[in-house]
Parts: sequence; C-alpha cells; structure tokens
Amino acid sequence: MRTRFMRKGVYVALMLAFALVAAACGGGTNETTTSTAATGGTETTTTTTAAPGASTTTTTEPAGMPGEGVKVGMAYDIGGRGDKSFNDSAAAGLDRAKEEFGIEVQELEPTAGGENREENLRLLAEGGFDPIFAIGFAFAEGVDRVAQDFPDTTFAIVDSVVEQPNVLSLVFAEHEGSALVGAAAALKSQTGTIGFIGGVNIGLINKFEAGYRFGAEYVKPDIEILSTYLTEPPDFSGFNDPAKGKEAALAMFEQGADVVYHAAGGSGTGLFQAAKEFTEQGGSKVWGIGVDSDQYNTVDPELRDYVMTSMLKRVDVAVYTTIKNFVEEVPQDPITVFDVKADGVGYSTSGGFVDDIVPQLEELKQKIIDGMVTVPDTLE
Amino acid sequence: MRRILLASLAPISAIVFSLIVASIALMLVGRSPITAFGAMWDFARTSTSVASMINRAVPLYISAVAVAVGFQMGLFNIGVEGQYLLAALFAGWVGGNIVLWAPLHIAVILAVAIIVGMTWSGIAGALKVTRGVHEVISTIMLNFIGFSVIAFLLLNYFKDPNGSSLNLATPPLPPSGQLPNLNWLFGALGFSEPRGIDLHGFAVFAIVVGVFYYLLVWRTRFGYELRASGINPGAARMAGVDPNRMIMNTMLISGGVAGLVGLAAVFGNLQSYTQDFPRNLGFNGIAVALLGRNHPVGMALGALLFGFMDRSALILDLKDTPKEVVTIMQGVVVLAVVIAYEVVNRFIERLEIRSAAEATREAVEGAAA
Amino acid sequence: MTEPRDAVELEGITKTFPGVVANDDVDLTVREGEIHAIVGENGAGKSTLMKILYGMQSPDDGVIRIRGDVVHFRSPKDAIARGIGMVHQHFMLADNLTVLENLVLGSEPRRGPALDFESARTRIVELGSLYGMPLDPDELVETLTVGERQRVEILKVLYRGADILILDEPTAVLVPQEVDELFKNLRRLKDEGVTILFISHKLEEVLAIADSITVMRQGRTVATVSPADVDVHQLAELMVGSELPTPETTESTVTDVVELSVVGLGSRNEDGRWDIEDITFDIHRGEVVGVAGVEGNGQSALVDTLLGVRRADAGSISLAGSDITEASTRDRRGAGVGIIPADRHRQGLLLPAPLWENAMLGHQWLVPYAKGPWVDKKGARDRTAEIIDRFGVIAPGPDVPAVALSGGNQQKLIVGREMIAEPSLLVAAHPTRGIDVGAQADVWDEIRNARRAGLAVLLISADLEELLGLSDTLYVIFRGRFVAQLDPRTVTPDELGAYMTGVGVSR
Amino acid sequence: MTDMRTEIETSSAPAWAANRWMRLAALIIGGVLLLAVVQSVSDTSELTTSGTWAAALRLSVPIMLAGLGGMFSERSGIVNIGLEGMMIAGTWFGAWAGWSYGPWQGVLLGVAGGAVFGLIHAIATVTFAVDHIVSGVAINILAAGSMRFLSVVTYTPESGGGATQSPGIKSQIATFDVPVISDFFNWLEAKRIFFVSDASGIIAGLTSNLSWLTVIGLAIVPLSWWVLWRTAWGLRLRSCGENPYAAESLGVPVLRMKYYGVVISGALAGLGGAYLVVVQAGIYREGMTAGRGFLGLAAMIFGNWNPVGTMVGSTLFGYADALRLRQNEAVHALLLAVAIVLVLLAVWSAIRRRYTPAIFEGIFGVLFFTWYITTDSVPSQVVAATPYLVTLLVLAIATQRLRMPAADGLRYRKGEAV
Repeated sequence: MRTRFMRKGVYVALMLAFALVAAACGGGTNETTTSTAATGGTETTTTTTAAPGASTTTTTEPAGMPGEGVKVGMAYDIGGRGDKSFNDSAAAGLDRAKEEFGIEVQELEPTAGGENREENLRLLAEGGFDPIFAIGFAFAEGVDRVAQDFPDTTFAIVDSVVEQPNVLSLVFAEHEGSALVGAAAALKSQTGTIGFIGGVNIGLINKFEAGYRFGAEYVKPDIEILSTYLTEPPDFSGFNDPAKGKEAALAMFEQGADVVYHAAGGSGTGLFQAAKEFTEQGGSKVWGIGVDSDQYNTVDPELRDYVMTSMLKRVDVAVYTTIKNFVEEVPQDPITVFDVKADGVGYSTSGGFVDDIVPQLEELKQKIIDGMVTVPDTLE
Repeated sequence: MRRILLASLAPISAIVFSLIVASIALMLVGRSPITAFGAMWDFARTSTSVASMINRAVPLYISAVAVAVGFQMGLFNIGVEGQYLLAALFAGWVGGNIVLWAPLHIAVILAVAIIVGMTWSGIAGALKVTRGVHEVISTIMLNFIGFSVIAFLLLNYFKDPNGSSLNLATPPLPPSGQLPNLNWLFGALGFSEPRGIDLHGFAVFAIVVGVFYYLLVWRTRFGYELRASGINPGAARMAGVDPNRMIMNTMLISGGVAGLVGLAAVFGNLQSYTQDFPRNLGFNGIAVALLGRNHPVGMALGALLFGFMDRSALILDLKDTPKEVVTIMQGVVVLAVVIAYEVVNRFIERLEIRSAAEATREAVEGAAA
Repeated sequence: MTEPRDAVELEGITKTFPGVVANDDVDLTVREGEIHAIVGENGAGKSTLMKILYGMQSPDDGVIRIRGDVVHFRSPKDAIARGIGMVHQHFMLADNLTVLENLVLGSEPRRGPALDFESARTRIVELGSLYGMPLDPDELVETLTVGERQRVEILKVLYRGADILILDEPTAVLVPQEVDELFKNLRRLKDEGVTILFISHKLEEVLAIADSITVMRQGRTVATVSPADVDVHQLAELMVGSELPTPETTESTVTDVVELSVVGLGSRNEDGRWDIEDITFDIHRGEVVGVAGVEGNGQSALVDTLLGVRRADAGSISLAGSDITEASTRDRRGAGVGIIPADRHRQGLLLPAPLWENAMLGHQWLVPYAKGPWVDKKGARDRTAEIIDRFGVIAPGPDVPAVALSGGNQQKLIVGREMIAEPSLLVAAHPTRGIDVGAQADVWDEIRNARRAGLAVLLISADLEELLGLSDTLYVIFRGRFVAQLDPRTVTPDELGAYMTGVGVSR
Repeated sequence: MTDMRTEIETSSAPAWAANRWMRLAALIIGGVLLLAVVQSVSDTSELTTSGTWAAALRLSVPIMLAGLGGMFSERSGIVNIGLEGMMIAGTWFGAWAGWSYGPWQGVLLGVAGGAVFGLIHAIATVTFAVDHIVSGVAINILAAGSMRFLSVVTYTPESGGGATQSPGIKSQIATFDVPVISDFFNWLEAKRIFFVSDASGIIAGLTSNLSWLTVIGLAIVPLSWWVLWRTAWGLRLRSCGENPYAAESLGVPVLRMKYYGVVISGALAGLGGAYLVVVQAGIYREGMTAGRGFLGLAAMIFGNWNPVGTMVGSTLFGYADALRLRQNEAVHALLLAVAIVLVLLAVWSAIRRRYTPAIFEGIFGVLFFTWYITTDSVPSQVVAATPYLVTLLVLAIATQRLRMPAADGLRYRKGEAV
C-alpha cells in the first residue's frame, strides 16, 4: 500500500470504474435531452408516478372534487412536519385543503443543515407541482431563482417577499400578534414582571420581542420585562435546546416574572415545563405563552394548564386560503400581509385563561386594525 | 495486478458494506432498497444532477485537502469548520464592500479567505509549538470560539445595512466580484446544459487546489519533509527538518486551504456570507480525506461520491423513503473504509516484507554464486 | 528427591516471522535452582525464545515442559500461573503509577471488589526485606532510578510467586556497581530456590554468574557448557562461529587541523537540570574521538546538541573555524555534519518509505536529490542505486520500503547515505548496535577509510572493544560531564570502568 | 487547582490528606467570599442565588457525565471525540423509551444507546486499531445521521413528533429537597446577610428540588474515583492507558479492558444525553446536545483526567451558562471577579518572586478591570465562547501540569511490545 506505484494502481482502477460510470451517465443524459425536447419542459426522467405503490403521501382523491388535477407541492424548512411550530401549521393548512378539495400533494423536507432548500423547490417544479409552497424566509433566494426558471408555475413563500410575477408572498405581522399577547401578559401579571425568551438572537425573533414589549407597555407602562436569547447565530441550537429554554424560564420565574412568552421553536417546551415545575414547587402560579400555533393543543396534556394563550400565526390559514383561491381560480395579490386585520395573527383563548381580559385585548386589536396604534417591528 | 486489486479492495468493500447496512435499514422500515437505490441512480444521471453533484463536491474536496495536508505529517486539523466559516465571513464582507477590476477583485477575496483561514489555524499551530497544546483539542475549542466571533462581527459590524434583518448577511458581491458559471462545459461535451443549477465557476479552483496539493506534497522538498515528519518525526528532525516550523507551516497551509472551502458558497449560490451559511463541511471533509486516503485523486472521487449521495438522496422523499438513510451510509462508509484500509494494509505489509525478504535472499544467493 | 528435576525443558521450538526464522528447532534444558545463561549475538533468537517461554508468542512447533508437564501458553497469564516470571530488557512499568500499583497489577489482593492496599503494602515490604530489595511502595515509578526500577521488575515477578525467573539483558542499563548489586540479589534468589534464566551477550558477566551456559546462534542452540569448562574466547567463538572481528586501526591519521571545537558546552532539559555540562574537546581531521560511558549519562544530549536538535544553553561549538552554536540542524548538516543516529528506527529511517526517500533524508535539499524546491526523483533513485552498490546494501532496488531490509542492511544504508555526501564531521552513535558481524565489519571499514581521507569522527558507543579499537582519543562521560581523557592504547578496562561509574572521578 | 487534583491521584499519608481538604475548603470559602464581594459591589443579584446554582448544577450534569465518560475511555488509552455522537444516541433512545415506557426506562435505554456507539468506537479503535480521532469523527457523523433516520421512521407518524422531534416523555423523574438542610439554608438565604446568605444560597441551590437522576449523576463522581483508584479493576484499566504492554505482560487482558473503558464511556455519555431528555427537556429534539459532548471533553482535560477535576470544570461551564441565561449583568460582574483573582494571583506570584507571571497576571487583571468599568454588559457571544476560551487558556498556561495517560491515543496491538 505504501509504495507509490501501488497507490497509483488503485486510483487507476478506480478512475476506470468511474469512467465507466460517467459513460453510463452520459448516455442517460443524452436520452434525457431528447425526451426533454419532446416533452418540451421537464428534464428529469423521474416523476412521482414512476414507482407505483411506493408512495403513500401522494394520494389522489376520488373524482368530482373541485381540486382534482391540482398538484400542490410543499417544501418545509428545517424541522418539517411535527415541529409543533410553523411547519406544522403549514401542514395543517395543507391537510385541510387536501380534505376539502381533493388535491394531490407532495411534501419535501430539507436536510438537517437546510442546504437543499432550493433543490427541493426545483424538484417539485420539475415534477409538475403547481402551486408550490416554500415555508420559511430562508427560501427567499431559492424561490426567486426557481420562479424565474418556471414562469408558468405559481410559487408561494411564507415569511418573506419575493418580487416575481409568479410568486405569492405570504407575510405575517408577528409583531402585531405579539403585541396582543404582550398586553395579555401584562394584564394577567400579578408581580409586574414578565419575560420573553427568544430562541436565537436574529431579526425575525427580535420582531416578536419588539411587539411583545410594545403591547405590554401599552397596557402597563411600568411593567418590567426580562428578556433572554438562548443562543447567538450562527449557533441555531437555541431553537432546539429545550433544556436551556427551561433554565431560562425558571430563572425568569425565580426573578419574579409570572408570565413568560417564548419565540424559541422547539426549545419552547421547556418554558411550559418550567412553569409547571415552578408552580408545583410552592411558587405562585406562573404562565407560559405559546407561539405560532395554539400550543394549548400541542403540548402534553399535563402542561396545558400553563399555556395561558398563544400568539397565533395562521400559516395554516395562509396556506389554505392560497390553495382555495388557486383551486377556485380567484386572482391573488402578489403580497398578502396576514396581520391582525386579516386575522392572520392573533391570540388563542383555549383553556379560557384569558377570558377575563378579552375586552381589553379586543380593544387593542381594534386600535391596531384601525391604524390608531402602530406596533414597531424592530427593537429600538 | 494482484496488488492493485488488493488495494482497491478497501474502498470498494467499504462502499459495498455501507450499501448493505443502508439496505438493511431500509428493509427494516419496509422499503425496497433496490427501488431506492435505483431511483437514486436514475435521478443522478441528469446534467442538472451532475452539476449539483460537482457543486457539492467542490467545498468537500477543498476541505478534504485542507485536512489531508495536516494528515501528511500526523497533524489533525479538526478546525477546518471554524476556519472556513470565519474566512468566508471576512471574504464575503470584504468582497461585498469593494468594487475593483474583476480579476483583482476575485484575487482580493481569495487572499482574504486564505489569510483569515491561516490566522485561525495559526493560533492552533502557535499553541502547539509554544505551549504543547494538542491541536485536536485547541482546534475544537477554536471552532466554538470562532462561531462566537462570527456572531459578534456579523451582528455588529459586517451585516449588510440594506439587507433583510431576518437573515443577516454581508453585502452581496458586486458583479466584478462574481465568477462566471461553467455550464457551457456541458454543451461543449455534448450534453444538455443543467437547468436551474449553475455549475459554479469556483470548481476550477478546486482543481487548482488539488494540483497544488499534489505538487506540494509529492513533488517538492517541502512535501518530502512534510511526509518525512509524518512518518518519523525523530528522523526528520535529525535530517534538519525543524519540527516546530514544520507544524506551523503545515497548520498555516491547512488553514489557508480551509479558508477557501466557504468560498464555494460565497462565489456560488449565496453571493455573500449569510447567517445560515452551510455548516459541517469541515467535518465531512475529514470523512472525504479518509475515504480518499489523502490522495488528490482519491479524495476527488470521495468528494464526488458524497456529492452523488447528497444529490441523489433528494429523490428518495418523492419515493416516500427516508433520505436520511444516506447520512447513515456516509457515516458507515467512513468507518468501514478506515477499518478496511487497516485490515488490507496489514495484509499487504506482510506480503511486502515477505517478498522483499525473498528478493533479498535471491540477491544474497546471487552474490554468493 | 535427591536428583534435581528439570525446571524447564524446551524441545524442537521453531518460530518463523515473515521472512525470518527466529528459532529453528531449539532445545534447552534448565535445571531446578540454577542460574542458566543464554548467550548469543543480537538476532540470535534469545529474546524470541524467552517470549515463547513466557507465553507472549506461541511457537510454530515444539514442546514446552515445565517440571515435566507439557504446557501450552496462550498468554503470559498462563506462564505466570506456572510460576514463570520475566523481567524485560525495556522495563514494563507504568511511570504514572506507584510502585505498589505496578507490583500488584494483574494479581491484586482484594477485599471485595476493592484493592486491598494494606495487605499489598505489607507483602511488598516483606518481600523486599526477604530478598534484600527494599522499596517504598507508594512512590511513583517515574521518580525511581534505573536500578530501582529493575528491582521493581524483579519484585513484580517474585510477588507473583514465580520460581522461574527470566531476565532479558538485565545488565545492559546498569552501571557496574548496580550490576554487582544485581548479582548479589540473584545469588540470594538462587539460595531461596529460584531458577533463573539469564540472557546476555556480555560474556564476562555470564561467566561470573551462571551455573550453566547455553549458546545460541542464528536461531539455533549451538551448545550448552559449564562456565568452569570455557573461557571468554571459547565462548565468543561458539557465539559467532569464528574469531571476533577486531576493529583495531593500524596507524594514526590524525592531522593538525581542528575540524570540530567544542568549548564549555551545556544543555538543560525541560526541568532545568543540566543533561550535559561544561563539555570541552576538539576533533582534528582524520581523528576518531571516542566517548565512553554508561548509557543515560548524557550521550544522547551531546549528540542532539551537536546536531542542533536541542539548544545549547552554555558554551560554543565551532566547525572548521566557524561558530555554529546557534545554527539550525539543517545548516549544520549543510556544513558537513553527518550523523549515524543511536536508534536507526526512531531517528534514522522512514521505514514504510522506499529506499530512495530514505537515502535523501538529511540531504534532501542537495543535488542530486533536489532541483531547487523540487524533488529530483530520478537523481535520488540513481544515487540510491549507487549507495546500494558501493556500500554493499543487500536490497532488490531503490523502490523497496526500508522496512523490508534487515537491520544490518538498514544500517549500511544509513552509513552509505552519510558517507556518500562526504561529510567533514561524522557523529556516529552506536554505529554497529544490533547488526550482524559482517555488517559490523563493513561499518568499521567505512569509518576507517573515511578517517584516512581526513574525516573527523565522534564515536559514541557502549561497545568498549569498538571504542578502544577505533578511537584515537577517548573521553569518558559521566553524569553529563567529561570526567576523563584517556589514551585508548594504554587504558585498561578496569580504569575505564572506574571512570564510567564515577569512582575514578573522586580519585 | 491542578496540583490539588494530582495529589488526589497518589495515595498519601493522612497529614497530606488533611492539608488537602483544608486547602480545598479554603478555596471554596475564598471563592464564595469573592462572589459575595463582587455581588455587593456591582449591581447584580444572581451570582450566588440558589436558583443560579440549581440551574448551574442541572446544566453541568450532562457535561460532567460526558466528561466522566471521556475519562474512562482515555484512562484505558482510547481518545474519544465521539462523545457528542454517543450523547446524541443517549438523547434519542432516552426519549424513545421515555415516551414509550417511562422516564427510568428512558434512562436505561439512553445508557444502552450510548454504549452501543461506544462499542462501535471500541471495535474500530481496539480491534482494528483505527486512529482514535478518525473513528470518533466517523461516530459523530454516523450517530447524527442514524438518529435522524430513526426519528423519521419512528416519530413522523406520531402526533407531536416529527423528523426532528419526539413526542414528550411519559412523566418526569421525581425531585426532592434534602430535608432540613434545604429549608434551613433557603431561610438563611432570604435573610440577606453578607456572605452568610451567599453561601447559604449556593448550598440551598445544590440541595433543593433535586432530581434523583441528578443525585445519581453526582454520585458517579466519587464512584468513578473509587472504581478507578481503589479497585483492582480500575488499576487494570488505568494501566492500559499508561503502559498497555506492561499490563499485557502481567496477564491483564488489555483489549478487553479497553473495550470496557470505551463502552462505559459511551454509556456515561448516553446517560448524559438521557439526563438532558428526562430531567431537562422532556422531549428529544434534533441537535439538542448542542456541543455538550465536546464541552465534556473540554471539562475532562480541564480536570486533568480526574473525576473531581472534571466535575469542577463542568460546574464552571454550567455556572457560566446559567448566569448567561439568567442575568446578563451577573456575567458582567464576573469580569470584576476575574480581575480580582488575577490581581491576587499577581501579588502571590510577586511574593514568590516569580515576576514574569506576576507582570502578566497584573496586566490582565487591570485589563479585565478596565473592561468591567467601561462597559455595562458583556456581549452574549463572548459569554457563549467562555468555556472554550477558559479551556484553551488552561491548556496554554498549565500544559506542564496536565497529565494525560501516557499511552492515550496510541495504537496498541497485542504482542507488539518492544
């Protein structure tokens, strides 16, 4: 092994092997080229129907449904289905649309690092899916490019604006929703101290904090607000570190906060556990506030009593509405802002813990809708 | 010929073994491996896939070379990860803030990346030389410290003021700092051009790095001294090779090469350093270096294999097959290949000593006769 | 029971390694309670035989009988169970463990799962006083002297209740006083009924201590004799099969030109202690300066400092009139310093690399090995072929890895690559250690020839015969200092020994 | 601190031991005093609260377990940088069994999961003599990949689960307060007496609301010390890391001992992962180990391959993390603490006539003080990097005092003794 000529020999052998492979590749590619010319569009030789029986998520509902023949593609961001956050929310909208319209769907999840987002979009486009949803701001550049290559396909991106004729941008006013739960937190707080836990210290999460602070201070100017971010980018583990989420929450409770709001993705579970633990260990009753979906319904049942409310970010509504309009061929605006007014963001009342303050919250909501109050979307 | 077969036995058996493990995993979850691998193979045979494969292989290859330079003298640069991220940040920032005559602009970006990579690896080198701190530990620590430095700089100083606050990034490269793509190559070779994916021009630099590595290690005196230090530091020292200087130079070269890893994305689809910059290329580079046995061509094959696996795995989701099986394959293939090399090496070593001993005996008998 | 039984019987032991037959049909019988020496050159197969007896290696063929029972050892554990213990030439001790821990390892007294430190301590102190080898059980081994470490090794074996003791070259690392001490201990052990196998190639020692002697040559047992029946010369003849070669040089070739001048040289180790101190000497062209001394008295520090591998903390070195004290190793080698290192595997060769890469080692920047910054592969291979040819290296060609050569041929390659570069100063540390007689003679010839051509040589060796035969001037190094300058033609071994052990210093 | 630890290794006379415990006590009291002073000078409250110390304890246990794991492996001579991967396996299997059966089953399976990857590392490094670092890197890649694969096939169909997350575990492990002590010191803490309440806060934090698994984790520290330094088995294991050929020559089954060491290493790392899931998070989340395996490695080196030292190192890291999560100003106040320590060290060095270190310590002390005075907060990125910086500094400053097992990382093949 150690002598040079032998090493060379190995690589010559491997090179030969690869040359054969390359030749095979070449042959395939040429065939594809001709078929591309013939079908005038898609280049890929494989489609979702290529392997009958292998697919279970791709299902076609019986004929007669309005959405028959519509193939919806959805590319999730890191976390995918089951993240108890916005990917799940998007999935819920998709499931509902599938149920109602009988559309065909294909869902793709990125790798752990998310490097293949754009490729997933492209795969869906090549597979003839239309419309195609990109869940998450990280898709922005990918959507921009893929949309240009597939001008006849409609794309929809969540959380970002992409200016292309065939792209629908679905953005949310998270700061407005956060302002509502901020107000709820301040109103419900007995101690005069509330908290915010951000997953990773990035602009998107700052937006949540800005709204939250605004709402809290709007109803109670002297409220004290504690704030912690679990990690700093490029360390994104703050979205996935429930242990740290729990410790941060415990700290806030121990420092006198009795309501804490999180925008920390998967680390958020730690908040509710901390609330339960703190309350049960003789501390006074403390609360957590959920984010994105109604976390009262997604946390473990024993934690429900600690989910005061959730800031709802209705990605499901956005997805469902967009599909609905597409199926019904209703023209759509290139940019749809899902704000309080459009009921794209809001607060949840599951569990009935905030029923007593609904009037105040509704009042703030109305002011935001009327434009009498403008919620800032950045810190400072 | 028998030896060639013996030596190629290691990588081939490792790949076969990983295929078997992956197949078992697939069968355990009730999927057909044949369908899965067949789909992967078909999917990988388009120009688009080939371009994507190469794009994926390029940073892996450069990363592998960076690691391999160290391996040649028994130094482990586990810090490629931190070095390339930091280098890409500075390179993206500098590149996005200047406008120069294009070749000069690109040269500046390359230089910044190399210098930053060298600086970060140089710390590990200096710690080893002056304080005897083992480079594996110091580079692991420096990786984490580097992540913090990046966070601090990007947030406070390097972010594009006009950019989105959602995904912090350095300013995008102006046209003079961009590299042309290589899609024409496909046309020139008689294939269809890839759709949607550019074969990034940076691939050329990977080839340059490979050639540089080959010449440096096997054709120059420095490379000879490098390998000598790796095989027998004591003997190299007696032969006038200053071990400290060698460690320092090797770490610097390794870090300089590592600095280029991230440029694949900076010059490629990102055009800047972004908050969600590709990670783990440093660690996967180690895997590729092992797979390719530190040989310039072997590592290229290894990088392409990884690129192939990553790209062709995409189709699996459409086949309702967990594409994560590919990550298992990558882990298994690395472990299997080092074990296989070890086993085959021992075997060959024995053969070699025996045959040399036989040759010696013949020589003696010849002399006696 | 008056007839003593045979403690160990080996019959037809054969062991081959790839390309080498280490033991070829060896027979050996050791009587109960005797000190039995096994002598032979390096590579004669002594160590392999003992490793087989100790279960570290299994024979390809043959029978082992311990006190009449046929045994098959799969590991040292089996051998230990049979009462066999071995003291290795390179001590098998863990420096960072205490004496106690090293001693009891593998057969610990226990209380439940816990190690019973108290009873171990008691036992060790007992054993130490019984055999006259006192040791502090709680000391870390790294703080012990060589002699003490050997005692740990012997006690380790006795602790396990061994009554058959194998000692592999036990005197190689000891100063004469320590050797005396060891022999005293061994006799005491013998009186206590222990059977001792004693491996050596120092014939005087063997004659002094052994009850019977088995001679091995090229993997075979040649003869078993009683020390009363032979003298050193006969024994030596049995060992090598012919007369010992004499390295003696005939006429002096010393010139007036000073090639190397060392003044007040000193070098400290990491702890700040002086490994060598205040060393002053000259070497003229055509002169061989020998340095005698027990190993570990600063020889390797001297070589390293001369080569620039370690710093000189005091004094100066000049080569051919120019000061090289601060010069790098590389510059020194460029200025004409050649080196035959003490340990060719650790310091001299790239074992897995081909011969041509080994030949250029230390000369890698010189024509014909290099062209500017590039390696000149063709030039290097041609030059290597020349070395092989000129220095009688037996090798198939310049492309085989160095590991495939025998020790002697590896050494000849090293000598060749240094000589062909025509150095002005050669530092030769143990140039003939561990190589066969033929190669030994070749190396001596090379040194003699080069000396005649005006080469200055610093010869460091443990082989007194070699030193006395080759040197024009002889220094003795003791605890890092040159304690005597002697004339090799007139000095007696006794005198030399006195200086080497420090006795002569006080005189 | 370093010599304190090395002394622990050597069994020595009782006088020594008394001296050692006195010094340890002095160090602890001095440390608490320092924190109390800093706290009263600066505008913070969290340096010595029971909450901070309880959080520090919980945050440090997984790191410590990984570090102890690393120690078992390296004491047997096998370098283990695959700890992170083994820990990942621990989190996944811990969560799976925790969700399917219950928390204690989760702990058991987490340990087993880590041990399996330890076994793979052992097969590669011990049986096949593959380079330890290489195998460790491969293990990290393999563990991350296969756990994701398992998540995809196991959790995706489950409600609350997905490719990156498991459903919550069934229930928590019970927690308890140490009777009397916890109450008493909690009471004393509330009195706000300088120093006394500070010390009480720390004690209260370490004795209140303890999970049984935390207790088990802590118990492993003295247990592993006892096992390694007081049993025959431990001696054999260590001898393999110091000189495997010597061990082999005495009939110690070196290969088997190394297997034990590495598998235990994986098991402990797996326990650390299970702790994360069962005590802290309640679920599995991809990437939840977040480099804790590597931190464990750092703690082990910081602790000079000793259990007590490893615990001290991981507590340091856990404390820094807890402070950062709880109060940024407290981290800022630590700058003052560091400055004071450095100045004291400078004075000490000057007294002992070691002027070069004295000057350096003095300069850095002043620098830290200036940093403290001129700023209001420490950038959180700096805090995140602190454990790694500290480890690097310890390595750079105290290399001579650190002593890794002599044969650690070397390849060993049976019967190849020189």
